[in-house]
Order: sequence, then C-alpha cells, then structure tokens
Amino acid sequence: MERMSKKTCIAMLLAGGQGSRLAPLTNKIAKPAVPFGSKYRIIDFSLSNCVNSDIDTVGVLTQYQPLQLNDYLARGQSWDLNLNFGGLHILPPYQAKKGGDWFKGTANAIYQNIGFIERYDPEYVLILSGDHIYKMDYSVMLEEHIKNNADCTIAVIDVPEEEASRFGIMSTDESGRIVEFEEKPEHPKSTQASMGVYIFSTDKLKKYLIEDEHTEGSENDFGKNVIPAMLRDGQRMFSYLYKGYWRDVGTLDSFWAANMDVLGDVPELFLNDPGWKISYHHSFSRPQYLGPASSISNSVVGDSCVIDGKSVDSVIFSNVVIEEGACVRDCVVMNGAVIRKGAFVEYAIIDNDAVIEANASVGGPKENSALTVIAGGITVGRDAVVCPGTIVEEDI
Amino acid sequence: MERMSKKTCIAMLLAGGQGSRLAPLTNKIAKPAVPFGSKYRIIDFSLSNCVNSDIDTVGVLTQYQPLQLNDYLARGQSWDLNLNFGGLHILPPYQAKKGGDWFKGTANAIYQNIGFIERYDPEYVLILSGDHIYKMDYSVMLEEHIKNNADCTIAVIDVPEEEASRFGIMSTDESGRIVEFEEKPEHPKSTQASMGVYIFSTDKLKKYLIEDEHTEGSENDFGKNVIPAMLRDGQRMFSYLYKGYWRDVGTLDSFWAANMDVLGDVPELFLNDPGWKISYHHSFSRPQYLGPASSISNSVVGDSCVIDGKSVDSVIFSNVVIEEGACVRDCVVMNGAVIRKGAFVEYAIIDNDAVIEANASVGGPKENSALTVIAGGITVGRDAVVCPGTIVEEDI
Amino acid sequence: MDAVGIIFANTYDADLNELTQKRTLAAVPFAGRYRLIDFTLSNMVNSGIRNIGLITKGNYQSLLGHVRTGAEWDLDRKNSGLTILPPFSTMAGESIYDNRLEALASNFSFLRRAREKYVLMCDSSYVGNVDLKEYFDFHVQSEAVLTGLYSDQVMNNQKGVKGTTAMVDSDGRITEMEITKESPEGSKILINTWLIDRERLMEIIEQAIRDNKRSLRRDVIIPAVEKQKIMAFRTDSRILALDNLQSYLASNLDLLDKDVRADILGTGKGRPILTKTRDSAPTRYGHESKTSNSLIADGCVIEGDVKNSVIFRGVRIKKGAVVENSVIMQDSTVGEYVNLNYAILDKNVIIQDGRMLSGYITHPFFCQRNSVI
Amino acid sequence: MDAVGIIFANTYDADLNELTQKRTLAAVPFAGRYRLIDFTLSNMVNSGIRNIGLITKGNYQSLLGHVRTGAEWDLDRKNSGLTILPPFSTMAGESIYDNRLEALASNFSFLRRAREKYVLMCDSSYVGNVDLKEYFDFHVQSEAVLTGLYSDQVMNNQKGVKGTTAMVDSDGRITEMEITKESPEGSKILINTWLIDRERLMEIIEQAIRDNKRSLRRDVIIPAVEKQKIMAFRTDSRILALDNLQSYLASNLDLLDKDVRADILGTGKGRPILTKTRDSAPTRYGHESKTSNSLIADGCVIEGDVKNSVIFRGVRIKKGAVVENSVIMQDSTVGEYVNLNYAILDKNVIIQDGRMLSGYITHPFFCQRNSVI
Repeated sequence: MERMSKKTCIAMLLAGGQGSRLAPLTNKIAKPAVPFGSKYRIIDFSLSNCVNSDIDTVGVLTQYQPLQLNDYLARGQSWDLNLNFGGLHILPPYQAKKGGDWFKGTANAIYQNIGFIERYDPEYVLILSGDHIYKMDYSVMLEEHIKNNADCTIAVIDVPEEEASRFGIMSTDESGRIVEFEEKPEHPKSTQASMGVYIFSTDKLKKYLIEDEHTEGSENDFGKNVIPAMLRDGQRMFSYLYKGYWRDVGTLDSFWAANMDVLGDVPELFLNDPGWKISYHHSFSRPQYLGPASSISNSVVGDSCVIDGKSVDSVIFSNVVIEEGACVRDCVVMNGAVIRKGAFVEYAIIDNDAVIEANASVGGPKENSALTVIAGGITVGRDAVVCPGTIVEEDI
Repeated sequence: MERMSKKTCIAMLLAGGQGSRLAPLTNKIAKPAVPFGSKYRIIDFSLSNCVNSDIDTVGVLTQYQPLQLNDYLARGQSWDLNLNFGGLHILPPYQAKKGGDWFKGTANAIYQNIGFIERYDPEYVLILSGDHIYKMDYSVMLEEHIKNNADCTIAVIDVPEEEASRFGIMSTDESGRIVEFEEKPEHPKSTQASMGVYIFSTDKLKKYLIEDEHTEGSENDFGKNVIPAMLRDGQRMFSYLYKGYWRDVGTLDSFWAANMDVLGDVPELFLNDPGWKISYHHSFSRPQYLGPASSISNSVVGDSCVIDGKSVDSVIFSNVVIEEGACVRDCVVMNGAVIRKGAFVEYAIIDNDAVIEANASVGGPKENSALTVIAGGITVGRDAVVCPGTIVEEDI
Repeated sequence: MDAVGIIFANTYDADLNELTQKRTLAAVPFAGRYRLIDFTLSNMVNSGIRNIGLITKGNYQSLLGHVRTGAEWDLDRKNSGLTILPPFSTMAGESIYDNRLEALASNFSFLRRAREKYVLMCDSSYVGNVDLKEYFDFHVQSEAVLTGLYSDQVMNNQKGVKGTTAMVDSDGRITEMEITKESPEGSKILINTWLIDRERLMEIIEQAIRDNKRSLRRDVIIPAVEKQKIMAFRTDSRILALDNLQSYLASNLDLLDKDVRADILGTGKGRPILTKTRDSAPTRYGHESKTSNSLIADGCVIEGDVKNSVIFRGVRIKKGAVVENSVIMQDSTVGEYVNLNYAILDKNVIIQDGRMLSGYITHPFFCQRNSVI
Repeated sequence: MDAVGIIFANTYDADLNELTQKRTLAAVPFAGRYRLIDFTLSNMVNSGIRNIGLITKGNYQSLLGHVRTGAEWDLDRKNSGLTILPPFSTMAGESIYDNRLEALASNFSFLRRAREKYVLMCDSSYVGNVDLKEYFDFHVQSEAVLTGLYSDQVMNNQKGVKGTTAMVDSDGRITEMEITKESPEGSKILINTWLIDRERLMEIIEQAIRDNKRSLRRDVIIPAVEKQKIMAFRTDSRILALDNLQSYLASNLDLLDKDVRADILGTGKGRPILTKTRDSAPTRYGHESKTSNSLIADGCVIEGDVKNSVIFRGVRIKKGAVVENSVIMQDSTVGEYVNLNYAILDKNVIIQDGRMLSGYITHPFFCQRNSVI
C-alpha cells in the first residue's frame, strides 16, 4: 500500500488478559472492557493516552472473551482512530499455513503480530497493557527514549517500600540507565516499579522477540524473559519516572478504590480535564432523571439513570434505577443495576444488571467491614441480607 | 443496548477456510481475501450481495491468516456496513472462561457465535461461505423461505449430471420440499447442487446447533451433520433454485476461468451493472498510463498500471507494469506484478508482486498446455523458461 | 419505507426569535441534550427512511456542526444518507427562499435524483416521537394525494401564533383547512408534515413556479382541499409545541412528567431519539447538593439545589445556588448563592455569584448565549 | 505542522468560465479522476495539517459531494478535521463575499477557534504536489510576517490572465509585488499561497474591516512589502497553471510526460494525491481498441482508439472512434466512428455516432456538461 511513508511510533496494546482476580466482574468480559468511573471502560484510559500523545496507530491484541471488547472498540471512531492509514486495529489470534497458536505470553503475542508492526515501519513501538487507570503523556517518554538513544525505556512509578516486592523493580545508575531488573524481589533494592509500559526501538524489539521465541523454556513474557535478556546483553535500557495519577485495578478492592477517586470537590482522578480528554464509546442513552424524593451527595451519576432514592459517596454508572427510600453508600453501582424501594447497600460493588429487591440489605459500614460484591445479573431477593465481605454469584 | 428493536435477517459469512486447493494464492491470505477480477476480492461478491439484498448486518467468521482480510474489511464502510446498530463485524476465535476453541467446523463456528446472533434477535439467519463469485438477491430467497413457512431453505444450482457427484445433492418433491440430501453421492438422484447458502429460522438454527454440539462424533458441519439431522426430524426444508451467474473458484483452473468471464463485448460476469453494484475496499491508486507502444486487446486493466507492452485476452489487476515488447496472453496478472521487456507469458496466473524478468518465457498456448502459476513475490529470471503447467514457488 | 425525507430546518411559523437569532430553528437545544432536528431525524430513521435532504436557509453553521456526517443516525452512507441542501443550489437561482415552495424548487434536483416513490416533508417546529410507518401505510392505503399529520395531544400550543388547522371528517379526509392564529372549534392542528407521491410533488412544484405561486400551504394545498383527496392521519403520540418562549419552557418542563418523558424520549418503544455524542464526564454531585424532579444531562457539576428544571450538558451549578422551574443550556455556569426561577439560560451563559433572576411561567426570564450577568 | 489550513474554493483570478459555470473552481475535474481541491487538500494532509477550513461561496453542491466528510483524506475527525465554511456565517453578515478578505472576515470565528499558531491559506487555481513542510520551516526560521510560495517551473500560465508577481531577492525577501496580466522581467509568479501567524492574521482582518479595505493582496500585502518582512519560498515542484481552457488542456496533457506525472501525482514521493473513491469496475478494452500515450481512469469501456488523451472515469469510447489530444470527463460517451481532436468534453456528454469535432491546441473545442452533439 502506497500511502504516507511510515509512522514514527505505534502502540501495541495487550488486551488479552483474563483478569481472573477481578472475577466476577470478568466472568463474561475481558478485563480491559470492564466498565469504570460511571461512563468509561478500563481500556479508554490507555487509548485516550495514545491519542492525546499523538500516537494514531494502535494494535489491540485480544484473546479472552473479545465479543464485547470488539464491539466496544468498533471502528475506533470514538477515539478518532478510524484512519485509512493507521488507526485502531484489533489483532486476534489466528491460524497460519503451519497451524495456529493462542498467544502464549505477552512477548509471544507481539511476536505473532510482527507483520502488523512492519506494515507501518515505525522507529519505535510502545507496548501497553490496557488494564491500568492513568493519564500519561507517552510523547514525553518517547522524547526521553530518543534523547537517551535507548534500546528500551521502561516507565516506572515510585511505590511505597513495603509494596515494592509485588512489582518488577528497577535499579538504575545516576543517568537513569537500568543496571538491574528483578521481578517481584523478596528484598527490593529500589522502589521504582515497572508500570508495564515499554518503548522499544523497533529493530531491537524484533531481534529479541525472535530470539525469545526460539529460546527453549521461555515463558515468552516481557518482564520475565525479554527484558532480562536485553539487560544481560548490555542493551541501553532506561527507566522513565512517571509521577502522575496511576492505579492498578487488578483486584476488587483496588477497582473499588480507583472508582472512588472520581469523587470529591477536587477529585484525585479529574475526568473533566479539557487538556487530557478521556474519550469513550457512546451507547444509546438519555439524560438522567432525579425524582422528588432523590437525595444525592458526593456522587457521580451516569446517563439514563432514574433515581428517586439516596446516593452517598458513590459512583453510579448508567441506566441505574434507585427507587424511593432505597439508599446506596460507598458503593460502585454498575450499568443497569436496580436498587428497589427500601433496600440498603453499603460498601459494595453491584455489577451490571444486578437487582437488589425491596428492603434487602447488602454489605456493611466501610469502616469495619470487607467489600461486598454482587455479580452481574444476580437478584438479591426481597428482605434478603447479604453479609459484608460476601461475593454473591447466585441469586439469593 | 437499547436501539432499534431488532433485525429481520442477519448474515453469517464463513470466511475461515484455508482454501488449500488455491495454493499458492492462499499461502499468506485467507481465500475470501484473494484478489479477483482486477479490482475485487472474492469476498466482495457475498458482501455486496448482502447489501444489495438489504441485509445490513453481517458477521464475518475468520480464523486463517486474517490480518489482510481484517484490514481489507476494515470498518465495513466500503460496503456501507459501518452502522452503529448492525453493520459488519469480524468474529475471530476466542477464549472464554472455560478455555478457548478454534472453530471446528462450519456449524461449530456459528455455534460459538450464537451470542452475536442473539444480540440482533433476527427471525432469520443467512449462512454464506464467502468463496464463490456470484450475484444473488438473497431477499428473493428469503421471501420464498417465509412463504414456505420453512425451517431451512437451501439455495441450489442445476449442475451437469456428470459433475453432480462432486456436490451436496438435493432431492425435492413437487413443492420444492427437500426429501433427501446426499453429500457427494456416487449415484446422484438429481442435479440440484447445494451452493452452501442457507437461510434458517433462528430458533431452529439454535436448537440444531446446540444439539449438534452435544452429538458425540459430529464433525460440526452444516452439510454433513446439521442438515441431515434436521431432515431426519422432518423439519420443513426447502430448496431455492438460483439461475444466475455462479462460479466456484476453489481450484486454480476454476479461478482462472472465472476471471476470464469478465472479458468480452458482453461479459458473462458483467461488472458495470448499475443495478447490482459490487463494492470493494479502495486502496490508494492512480489512473492507468498506456504508453506509445502499448497494445491492448480484449482485456481489463486495473488502476495505477503502466503498460507499454501487449495484453491479449487477459485480466490485469492493479499496479501492474508491462514493459515495451513484453506480451501477456490468456493471463491473470495480479496486483503489482511486473513483466519486463521482451518477456512472453501465456495461459498463466502471475500472483501479486511476482516479477518476470526480460525475455523470460512463461507457460504455453492455452489450447494444448496446462495452466502455469507463478507464486506471489517470485522472480522469474532473465531469459528463463517456465514450462507450461508448472507452479513456481521459488525464484528461478 | 419507500419515501425520501425532506426536513425544513427553518421556521416559517413559530415565534422563537430569542433562540433563533444565531441558529436555525432545527438547531434549537431541547430536553437536556437534544436539538429539535434530532426528533425529526430520529423519527425518520426509526421508521426506515434512509435518504434525507435537510433544507437550510441561513445561520446553519451550528446545525451543520450538530448533524455533521449523520453518523449518529447511521446516515453516513456512500450513497444517499443525509444531504445538506444549502441555499443557491440550482433551479431558483440566486434568491434566498423564504417559503417552502421556493425552498423545494431550489432543491428540485435532489427530488429528481431520489429513487423513492414518496416524499415525506417535515417542519422542525414540533417535538414528538411518532411512528411514521403507521402514517405511511395510512397514506398508501387511502390513495390520497396528500396526507397531513395531527395529534389530539398537542401540548403547549399558544394562541396568537400562526398555525395550520383543518376540519377532518370521520374517514380522515380534510374538508377545510386554513392558516390561522386561532384554532376554530373542532379543528385539528396539523403539524406541517406531509406525505405525497414524489412525481406528483415535482409536477406541483413545476406548475407552481410557472403560475408564480409562492406558498405551498396557501397557494397549493388549501385550494386543492375541495377538489382532491387530502387526508390527515392521527398519531397517538403527544406533540410538544414550541410556538414561543413560554411554550418552549413549558414543553421542556413537561418532560419531568414520567408519561410525557416516556412518550417523547421513547423509553421502551424501540424508537430512540438519537443525538450527537460528546465526550462528557459523568455528572458529579457535591456534598451539599439537593435535587428534585429534574432532568440532568452528562458533564455537569451540581453543588447547589436543582428543582423542577432541565439542565443541559456541562452546566455548573455552584454551592448555595437554587435553580427552580428553569432550563439551563449547555456549558452555562450558575454562581454561588444565585437564585433562578422560571429562567431560560442559553448556551455558555455565566450568572455571577449572588444574582437573583426570576421570570414567571407565562413570561420566562431569558439570557442570551454567551452573556454574563 | 502547527498550522491551520484555509482553502479558498472559488477563483478570484482564473478565467475558466466554461468549467466553473455549475461548479466552484475547486471542484473542476482534472487528470482523469481528481478535482482541483484534491491537490491542495492532499498537500496539506501529507504535510501534517489536520485542521482545514474550506471557504466556499456559491455553486458548492458538487464540491460538497466530492469532499463529503473528508474521510478519504482522514479528515473525518471528531474535532477539527475538515470544516466547510459556507457563506453567511458570522461577522460580515449577509453579503456574499467577493474577495478573500471578506471571505476571511466572514469566517473569523473559525480562525478564532483554531489552536494552531500559523495559518496556511491556499487558492485552488494551481495544481502541484508540494512539500509544504519545507515551506513551513522556511517561514518559521525566516521570522517573516508573511511568506508566499513560488516555483521556477510554473507550466502553462497564460499571458493576459491576472496573477500575482513579485521580485524576490537572494535571501528570498519580496522587494516588489504586483497584480498584473503580464509578468515583468525577472519576476516570480506567486501561487496565492501564504503562511502567516494566526493572531497576526486576525489583527490584520479586524484592522482591514475597520479601514474598509477590500482586497487582501492589493490593500494589505502589497502595501506591506516595503515596510515589513514579506518572504517567498521556492518549491522544487512543478506547478501547472489553469488560467484558461487552453492552459487547462495543456496542463492535463502534460501529465502524459513521465517526469511531470511522477512529480504531480507524487509517484514514490510518499505524498499521494488522494481523491474520492467510486465503485467503478476495471476499465475494459475491446478486441480492436488501440491505445497510445494516454492516462485512463477506471470504469471505462474502450473499444476505439485513444491517443495522447486523458480519459476520466466511466467514459465509453465506441468502436471505430478516434480520440486524440483530448480530455474526456466522467461518464461521457463517444459514439462509433467519432473523431475528436483537441476537444474537452465536460461530464456526461454524448457525442453521437460519426461526428467529427476538432479544435486546436490554442483553441480547444469545448462541450458543456450533459450536452448531446
């Protein structure tokens, strides 16, 4: 295809993870497609970051439960990524003449799509994971990468010392060059944790992906195999310290907490930022209606909701119904959920289309209870009581 | 998603076949993506048929080498199938919570995508195979299906008696109702051969797909398993006799012959038909340039070609170069192929980007030779001679 | 539905000067996130019309910015879809048309190129969610020359504003029709929607141009009532009139009624009203906000009190402010401790802290776009 | 490239009346499948401009039909992309502008809303494939107030047609500039393309309106030449002029030269000229067709002889016909045994069997759109 000659940098977004620690939210959809923050999906943040960073070519690697994700990504037009040359492309697993493979690890997923990268002949490839909530300007990181004449640049955040052993930890010299990388070390030597955001110079990426593919026993993973191999060979690896908002939403607790960040007079996660717009795919909706008995305090509320009850310190997604006399507090109430008259829900995640019938009681005070979760489509019956900390996956 | 309530009929297009009998044309791309007729791909005919028949929702099931096909289908806009509700959707294999499966057979591929069908809640599902060249109004067949109150309608063509044993053969009563179906019978009882085009009433389709999935030893194939099972159960199965242009392009010889149908003063396959437009995805091109020494007779020529040589009775695709003094006769010359000065090519398929160097001789007269094929990207060296009937897959 | 749609984006009747100074009638905002055109476009699309011409006159930048390619209505087709018909197209030459007949004549080539058998012509001065298929079937079965549309539930229409009324007999045939400021006893209010055979319409236009006629209703339809079969179809749907500011406010506030809202916005009817999307954040409520009986769009920050009001996208209502019985349009800001009652704020208005602005239901207080008070 | 593009779709100089009666200059067909606008739009997009305003005046239906949503140029963006700026937008009110300054003033809000630092203004009366990035860098580095564009290879410009010429010193600074029908000795032909700081342009427009000035070139740029740093950048690319019919024919036929074609259509430059697509069949040649040195688009059926000609999409040339040194536009039909020499057929022309039509290179024979001869 003869068009614009090439792209400087393209992004490859790994969206194939099952996200099993987020179950039951991920029972039927891939983690990047999980709704977040009332109007968004987790993947919107990475995609919007790309577009806001002037990266207009994104390959999205899918594998697990992609139907909803594919529909959601649609033609990329929601992120202005519907281009004739470039734009958003979904890259599912496939069969070739010699047979087919599921993606074995993060590195293998990229390896199987080297053909896609070559089409745009970019100098740099940005690897993203699509399951974090953050607002990051990749173009600044790319500038650093170029300035350092690096082969690979890894974005890091500073984590509390006591949490460092949960992450891939970087040790760097004074120039920022990585001298050591340890995956989940028992005794971390620094607090610089990998965000799973990498920029590679394309030729080096291809070289090490091909080598890794031919390495017996490799798990074909960037963190476990490719990065250590490059370090061993003395490639120019740099860290890039990111200081903005960043949340891992890998567990139900962290997912709940990140949702709460959109609340408050000055929210930690500011969604109205005109300088860093988070775009999303619109599904059909109407304005929300708040009834005569409604009472809403420190909450966000999505479209098409009909609320005549009480919402305190909660994130209400779209199409939610809260009837008169019902109350939610410290909750994440996801799309289409219904809270009937007199029901009381506290410190809980109510997944899509769940129904809490009249006068039911779900969860307990945040201060002294564990998080309660009602899975998608579940009905909690009239007058039923769900104890704090329960994960309800069957009607009760 | 609350939108238009539902669709009357949606199409499911099986585009996962490897098309191994079309090798080497299918070495790197799925059969439906193989270029045809100078400007088209094989799949354009089925897709355009859908749109021309007012079917605006098409699921395309892919599996084998889908990258080019996915790019080609892009956002469906080439066929006006870029709709918010409906339109073209690519359905690759995927992993679910209980693990992942490649599509096992035609019926299993649809079975795995019942969720897609349910979203549009259609009364009827049209199953297509996307590897035939034909111009068919499915809406007429659908009318018949409805009129017959049928559970399944199978499109058939009348084939010569001697060829009937290569097909699935239908025996019908005087009302058109199918009384017997035999897959490739030794002694065919009729000449009505299945085109692989089915209309099912959705509830029956779902019932039999689920049953088939639970049938031990089934090959999960429509022709071999699902259709016979429905017949055994006495479901209302009708045949629909199609009388228009239809070509199977499953072999190199039939592919060549179907391409030739676009030639002539009154071509058998008339591409300029304003009443039945075949749409295609445009890639960048320019007008063709014909040089002072050019000589073109009974040929079609695609965009961006630069031709200063001779073309007789041939189908020239896009971006082809034929230099002064070169000659092609009875050929299919595919995208980007180059025929250098003095080369002579007869009764051959020259696949994409192949180069025939100066004074080479490829193939022999159609009257007394077999078809010659030069695979994609291959170079036939200066003065080389390729004997008729050869399939060249390495440079010579 | 075998009909091409024609939408007149301009008003020829209504008296909404305040809202139409910088925009054409069809682009007037309504119900929190819509523009009037959304209702007509969605009705057409929901009933299967796929080829729509939008006739514009002046001030149509904001209308173009709203409908853009028509993608939200699945009208961004390779052929047909949505065609913007600006002035100066063809036949009638250089004049800017000031009635429907001239507007049609100027866009004759659009009618000529259409392949559909019928033409559905709509105004933009009424809001409703109407099943046009029923209407279409009625027209075809009755073999009428022209069929108009009326509802027994036209809400908020104002006396003293020009409209079309008709006497309709029990078969649905129009026996008398007039353009009037007062509806005669027993008459129906026609909402300026007409179905007609396309070839027939083209003949009528050509003839009217030759005869120097100027008004479709006055010079063509009304004189035909006696001689020809002109029918009227009754829809069960409510119709909200937007005759003047008072009627505009009342029609917005009527949506706070559950039944009206379900009817107009089409809840559960399978006839969604589609509109342009905008990447708004969800609406955020402060610690001390109070809300009651209000329709609120996305992207707002509500820190004060909102009661019996319609709030558009991106509106900010600061602490201590009290907004009642009002319509606040897109991106306006209501400062701290402001009191608003029966007010209509157009887009991007800023009301500074502590102001108190109050109209009355028959005389809403209106603030022009971009003004600061 | 940090610039917003402004394209003037109308001609203010060229004398192409025959082709612009029913279309604006920018919509004039060229080179087998393009319209003039394609070159300007593609040049802008290829150099990284993502926000383009297209200023139109009248007769712009065919232009709208061609650029549609801008999707072919990847300009169908949610924000920015391609904005059609029809007459009657804002500031200058109800007059239809007849010069660039009025046109800019009428679309002042577009300039105001743009975020880019610079503005690139282009006419549609020249064809070329120009690296605008080089031009942009030159402008920024030279710190000029305004930078024009010229080429030493302007082909087919005609004496007696108004144009802008300038004396340019060795640093690229314009020392003299005039609007003239004859180029003075040693002068450069400026192709009405200007780069300027956006804020500066807005000031200039506001000032010019206050001072009642009417022409950007005559009243603003030329008087500034003496006092301010006005530069001119020389592009290496060829520029084809389209001053009148003779020049239009010559510029089309020049594309038959390999080097000109490669330059203008950008073969291998990574600067493709993009245009609207059409689902044409491939071009089919009959058993007895003869072809020589011709540019032929898709969707044609060629059964006769074509020599030194440019043939547009969907043209049919029947048996025995001989077409030489001609330009045949979209969907025209040349009957059996017709002879054409130095002819230009506009769209949809039918030449009946056996006719012989011949002009001369300086006086091409022209057939109006839709005519039957």
